[in-house]
Amino acid sequence: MSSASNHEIHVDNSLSGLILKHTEVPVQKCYQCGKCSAGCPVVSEMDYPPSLILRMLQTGLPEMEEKVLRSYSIWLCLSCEQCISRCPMEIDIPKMMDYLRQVSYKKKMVNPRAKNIVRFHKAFLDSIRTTGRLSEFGLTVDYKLRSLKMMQDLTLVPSMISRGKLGFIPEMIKGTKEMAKIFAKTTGLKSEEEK
Amino acid sequence: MKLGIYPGCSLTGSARDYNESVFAIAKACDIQLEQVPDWNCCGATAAHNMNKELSLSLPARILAQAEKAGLTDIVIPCAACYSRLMVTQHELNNDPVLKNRISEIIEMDFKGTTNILNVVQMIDLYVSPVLKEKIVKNFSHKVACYYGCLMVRPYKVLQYDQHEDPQGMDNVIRLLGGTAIDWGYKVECCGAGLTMSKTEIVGMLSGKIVKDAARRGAQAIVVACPMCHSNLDMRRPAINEYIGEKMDIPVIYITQAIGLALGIDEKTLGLQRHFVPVKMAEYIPPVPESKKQKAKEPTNTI
Amino acid sequence: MEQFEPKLVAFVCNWCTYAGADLTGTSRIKYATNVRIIRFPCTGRIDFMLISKAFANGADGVIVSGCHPNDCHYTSGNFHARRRWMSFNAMLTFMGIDPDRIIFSWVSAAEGAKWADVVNQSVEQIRKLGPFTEYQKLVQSGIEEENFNG
Amino acid sequence: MDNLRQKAKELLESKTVNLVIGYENGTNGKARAVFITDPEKTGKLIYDERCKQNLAVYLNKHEVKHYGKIAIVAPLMVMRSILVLVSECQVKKENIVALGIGEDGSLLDFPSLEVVEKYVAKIPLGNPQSDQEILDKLNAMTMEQRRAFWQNELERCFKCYACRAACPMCYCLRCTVECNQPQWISAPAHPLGNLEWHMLRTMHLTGRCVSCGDCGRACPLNIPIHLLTMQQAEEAFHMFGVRAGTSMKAESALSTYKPDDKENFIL
Amino acid sequence: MSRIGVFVCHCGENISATVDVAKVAEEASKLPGVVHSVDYKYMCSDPGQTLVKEAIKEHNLTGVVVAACSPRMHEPTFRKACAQAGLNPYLSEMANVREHCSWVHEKSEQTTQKAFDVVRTMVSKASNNAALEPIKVPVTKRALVVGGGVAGIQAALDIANTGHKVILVERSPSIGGLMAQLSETFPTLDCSQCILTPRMVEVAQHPNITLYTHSEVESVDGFIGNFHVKIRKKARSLDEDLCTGCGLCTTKCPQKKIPSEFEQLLGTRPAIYTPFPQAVPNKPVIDRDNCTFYKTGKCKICEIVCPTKAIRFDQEDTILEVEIGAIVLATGFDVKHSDFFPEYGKGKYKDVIDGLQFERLASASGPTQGMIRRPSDGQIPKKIVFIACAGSRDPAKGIEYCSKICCMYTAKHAMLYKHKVHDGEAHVFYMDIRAGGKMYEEFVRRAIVEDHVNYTRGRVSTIYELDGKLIVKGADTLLGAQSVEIEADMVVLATAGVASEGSEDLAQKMHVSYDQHKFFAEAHPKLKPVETNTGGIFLAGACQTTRDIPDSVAMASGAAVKVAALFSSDLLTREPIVARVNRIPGPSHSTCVGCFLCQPVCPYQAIEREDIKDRAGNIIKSLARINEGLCQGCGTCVALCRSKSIDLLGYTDNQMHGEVLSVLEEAFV
Repeated sequence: MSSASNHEIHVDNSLSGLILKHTEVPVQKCYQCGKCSAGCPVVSEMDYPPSLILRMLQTGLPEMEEKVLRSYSIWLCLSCEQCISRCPMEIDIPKMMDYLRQVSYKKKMVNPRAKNIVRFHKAFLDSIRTTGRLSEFGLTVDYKLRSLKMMQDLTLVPSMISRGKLGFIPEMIKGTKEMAKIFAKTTGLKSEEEK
Repeated sequence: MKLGIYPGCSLTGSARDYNESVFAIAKACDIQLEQVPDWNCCGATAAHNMNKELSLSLPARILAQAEKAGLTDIVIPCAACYSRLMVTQHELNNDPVLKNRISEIIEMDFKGTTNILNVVQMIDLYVSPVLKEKIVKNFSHKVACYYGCLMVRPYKVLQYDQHEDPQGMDNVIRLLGGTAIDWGYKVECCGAGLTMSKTEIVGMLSGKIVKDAARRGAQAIVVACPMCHSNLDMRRPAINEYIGEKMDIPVIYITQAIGLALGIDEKTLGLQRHFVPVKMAEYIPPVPESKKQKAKEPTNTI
Repeated sequence: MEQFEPKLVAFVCNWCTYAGADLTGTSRIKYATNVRIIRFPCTGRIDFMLISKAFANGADGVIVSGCHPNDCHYTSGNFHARRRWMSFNAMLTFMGIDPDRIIFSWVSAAEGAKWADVVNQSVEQIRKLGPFTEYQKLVQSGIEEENFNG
Repeated sequence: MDNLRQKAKELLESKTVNLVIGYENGTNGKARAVFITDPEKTGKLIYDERCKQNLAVYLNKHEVKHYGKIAIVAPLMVMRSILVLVSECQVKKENIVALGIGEDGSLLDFPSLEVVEKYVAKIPLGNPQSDQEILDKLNAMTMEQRRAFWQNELERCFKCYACRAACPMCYCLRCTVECNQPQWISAPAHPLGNLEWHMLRTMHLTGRCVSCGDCGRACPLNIPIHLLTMQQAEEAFHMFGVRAGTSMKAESALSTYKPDDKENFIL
Repeated sequence: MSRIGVFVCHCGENISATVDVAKVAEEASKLPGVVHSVDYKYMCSDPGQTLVKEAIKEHNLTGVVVAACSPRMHEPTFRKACAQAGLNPYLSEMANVREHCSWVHEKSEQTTQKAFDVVRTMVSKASNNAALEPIKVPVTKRALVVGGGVAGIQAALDIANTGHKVILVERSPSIGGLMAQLSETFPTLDCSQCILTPRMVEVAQHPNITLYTHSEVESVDGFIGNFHVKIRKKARSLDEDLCTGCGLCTTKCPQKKIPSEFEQLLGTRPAIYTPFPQAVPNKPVIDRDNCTFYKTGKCKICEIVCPTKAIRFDQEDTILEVEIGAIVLATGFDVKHSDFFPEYGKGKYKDVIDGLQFERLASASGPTQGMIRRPSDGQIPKKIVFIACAGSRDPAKGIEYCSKICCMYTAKHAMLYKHKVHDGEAHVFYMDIRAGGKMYEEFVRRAIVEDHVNYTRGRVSTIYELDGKLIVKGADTLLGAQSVEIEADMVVLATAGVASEGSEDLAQKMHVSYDQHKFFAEAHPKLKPVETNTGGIFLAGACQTTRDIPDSVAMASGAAVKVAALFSSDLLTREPIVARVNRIPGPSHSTCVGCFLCQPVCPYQAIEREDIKDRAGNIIKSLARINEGLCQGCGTCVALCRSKSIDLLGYTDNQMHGEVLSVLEEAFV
């Protein structure tokens, strides 16, 4: 009789399936009320509003999923959690976005307009990896170099210094070794000296 | 009264003023703040954008450090850090396997027993009660309290205040003898996550906030988050550009507001560090007993 | 040699199948004499051990019948019974006791003809299977042992 | 293992619990159950592959219950047993602290049984692989072969009821076999009585068995009776989509139903 | 040793044609425990029954088995006969040798054999039978209707018109319910009060209806046909017989600014008041929380002005006890209010109102005489936004189900607004439009096409106030979820319909089951929509799920017929076929281990938890206990109980086990 089983867990390899598996976010629950898009602070900048991203994922069509992974929206999401705090279906969109970003990054599908965002994140993480804390000065400079947006913000720097808001020498924590380990174990990234 | 504190990176840099004011009012209300030993960055938006385990490991290490140092209660002035650490503790306490995995990554035993407070919670618990007798001049200003995202969300995890219309800071302001206006952008996002990479967007988001506060006649925007502060204060050029006129409404930390009412001088509160000059400390005569009585009552106008 | 006449016991619920069987009678539809009906208030009341008892006492087959799903006089008795029989069937299959010895059916108070069919089919089915010796053997050896013990 | 001992110690010292049930080294290299009330004695605690017994069987023993709050070393099967016992009102959830043991033998820190539910929901449940393999073999046999197999196995049973004693779910004050009005199970150990007893046991555990296999291990004649209940556990899952010991709600397979349960044999 | 008499019936030729009845009788006489066995042409005839009666006396039988037709046919007949002869009726059994034997088999050895087997089986059952007392219940032919909304009114009138007495209990001071508050009704747009008030008057004047307003059901005991109900008549502070309803007191009362419940807090009322002009009964009530006299001990103006001296300040609640035969629950539903939605201002914006409030604004008798004016400043809103699904289909904060009526009344509201404010702009945010019903879809289309109501598919994320405008931030999901921002003057939330306050309490008092949303549960979703699983208690209207007026009225009439049917006979006999949990001396008290797996199995909530306490009062054991008033005797719990601690009278384990054994005894000679 077990052959007549109708409760086998079937493996869902669609992107929405993977999202469910890795983040427990139930994409299929969305009934397109649009409340998330209505409340999203950056929706005007997005190429696809959050609810549309969900719809695209629901279709399970490869071309749609690719569009999602290549979208600008997933990188624009600020994780401000406004959507989830109002979603009637409690679909944790920020969590989903985190996952989509990670996939998009791994698959090298990052939207060209989002390159700077990624650069910033990486600069940010590198800064922590080496010093354990964020050196805002280091970060600014590092990020400028990566993004080649030398001029932007540099106007700020002098006034920041005058207000003592930028420390030149990055604060080093004792546990830098531990930090390096943490990064190695989670991201596989090696910090300079280890290379 | 001893309390652990996790300042987070900004408070050592762009938010020195916040740090200073927190310690200043703590001192004034004899709260000893002890830093979490050898704390590291919480990873902020970057970490959980890029790597889940990393985004949990970094906060976990901080909490583990606190546990090791026997700090059962820690205050986290930075709303972003506060949210990250709360979320981490919540997620790990609800998934022992992940908890073990993370403990093994950070090579420390993480219990997840720390009692985490945001700055307003600290004020409610240890400052407000003693405020009455300590106020030397009423902070009699009309201000807009701005909470942003991470102090109230994800509300299921943080369980702090009414997430759509929080009152925590508003009540403190009322205690100080000021008025807190009701406005539309209390919990909207200022765009912190993109502050460097997408300045123009930040200009728009923060712009809307500043504009609404200003047009409702607020004399200042009161915040409890270094991200919000730097966006609303330091990013003022971008904001002005978005609005199309020069806004001079200052942005101060709730701790600075308290500091002023306690008569602490501006320098100690780091007010001189602001980009938008703060002109609030003009002398206000000490409140006569009768008025003071009133000032004591947090009159909820809504 | 004369053909084998199996013994069948039918456990039926009072509201649907028993009434259905009455209708078979009033409509004078004929069926095999091999079955003996025992009336229960509801299929939900039927203890699986009774089926074992029936076999142990010489039944070659058992019919269990009640209201169709959603027709239960007590709203859900037959649903619970269904789960019980699904599990019981699975167990018998696994223990190597041929579940075809038990015929489960839904017969409503209006299905007089169906009842006759169910009985006739069941009798044929059991007749093909022959006497339920596997089970009866157990009893035999049991009795011997008991004598031996006593 | 140190974490386990440490945690147990803390719990006893802080009086969070009054008793810790766990495993210790027994005679001739076997692991056995140990009951600890003294924080200093928590050093005895061990956990390794020898620790197979389902300790949950002690939870609703009167002697244990009167300790009130109890911590119990809980590998998966124990966690599931606890959930079943809570769902059947046999133990109070606020009285149990589960010292979870992960798949990899590491200590899982469960703040509450709700989190245990979450944990159990996450990991794939089923029978121990070795047992499942035997089950598959048996299921591949013909009806006749299976009958022969079980007849020959069950013949040897002499109704010592060790299986019943070992099972955490067999907690009835009066078991059906002790009923004599009517006599449901023929008392003497003869083939029919044995078959009836094992049918009864199997049916009573359908949808409640957590596949710990203790009944089989308890059998002095090594009759693989655990296969019966394990098979049913699988069937219950296939047919009804429920596994025992995954929820603290009273949702055992046979006390609930779905109007659209699918069967393929009712005329 | 039992002494059983067997009586084999020929049923004319019906049985004897194929069964050798004489042989059956003879064989039966040899059965253990049988002391008397005869066959007779017509057992059911008077002489036949006399045969039984005499035998009972003569052989002082302890059991009777009549082998004849189906028990479904004549079991009552022979049970009666036995009773007349002084033998407990439940000691008699029938062997069905006609429908199940003689009629379905040819004349043959086997047929006779089968007949005998059946007899033997029933003999065995009879010998295991126990004397049972039938639960005989006279039916009190008085109905109780709980709730005076349109459903309650309809049910009460229909029952009363069949000539039976009805007590109608309403918790507020007047009947009328939600319908009395509505302005117009969809899809016809006819005035709600115009069609309802005549019915209300009819109720008040009907000779068979006793009306208790400002009253609540205190407690309910008993069972079908015999409910004992306590009704709390809350003090009106008024002698209703003296009061003429002149209304002088209400006009003179110094307290005038009390928010009116009937006006959904949009209007005010005095402390002594009638909810609305057409109230039935038209007698005021004093709201003691707000009355100056009750607060300060001074005033008494109403007493002074009352021409008939009807005011009674010292009046107290009275408890009425009534015997009731059947109960109709018609407690209706409530709507969530705007303070329920944090993202919509949690009630702090005066101009964000709920649908019911809009009804009052639109009602000619309402606080604004039917002018649509916004509460904050009385301005006529030029731009109005209606938000559908406010709380409905929202598992996170509201309810997951669809409230069913909102789509229609939102369309109606938008229409009414457009009819009243011609230059106004009406926007509706919706998710789906559910307009299943006669002329419903057409109605919605009319709103969109003819009245130019602006429908946008999408939910509203948030509302905030700015310079006296309400900023509504929504999205248009049909335009790729692009955001829509509307500066509205007023917002109307079509808030979710939920079970009326106190439903859970009432359900527990009544022992009726309810769903997870606290709506009362019908006995069968399709075939028993107005029955509950508790005999004698029926459902009408929106207390079972949110309903519109036509559905509620139809359901009420249905319930009324059920009551009338129950009242059509004087006596209702309930079989004593009920389950029991065994009891034994302490310390174990019962073999029940209290696993309570039986509880979810019982369709009637008849299985209760009984805590056995020691002298100190701490619980030593929890056992299952069956409420025999509720148990219907299906026996599902019996078969489920692993420790065999439950048994079913009339179908005990012993009896069934015995039957199985004997049915197979040396059969087939």
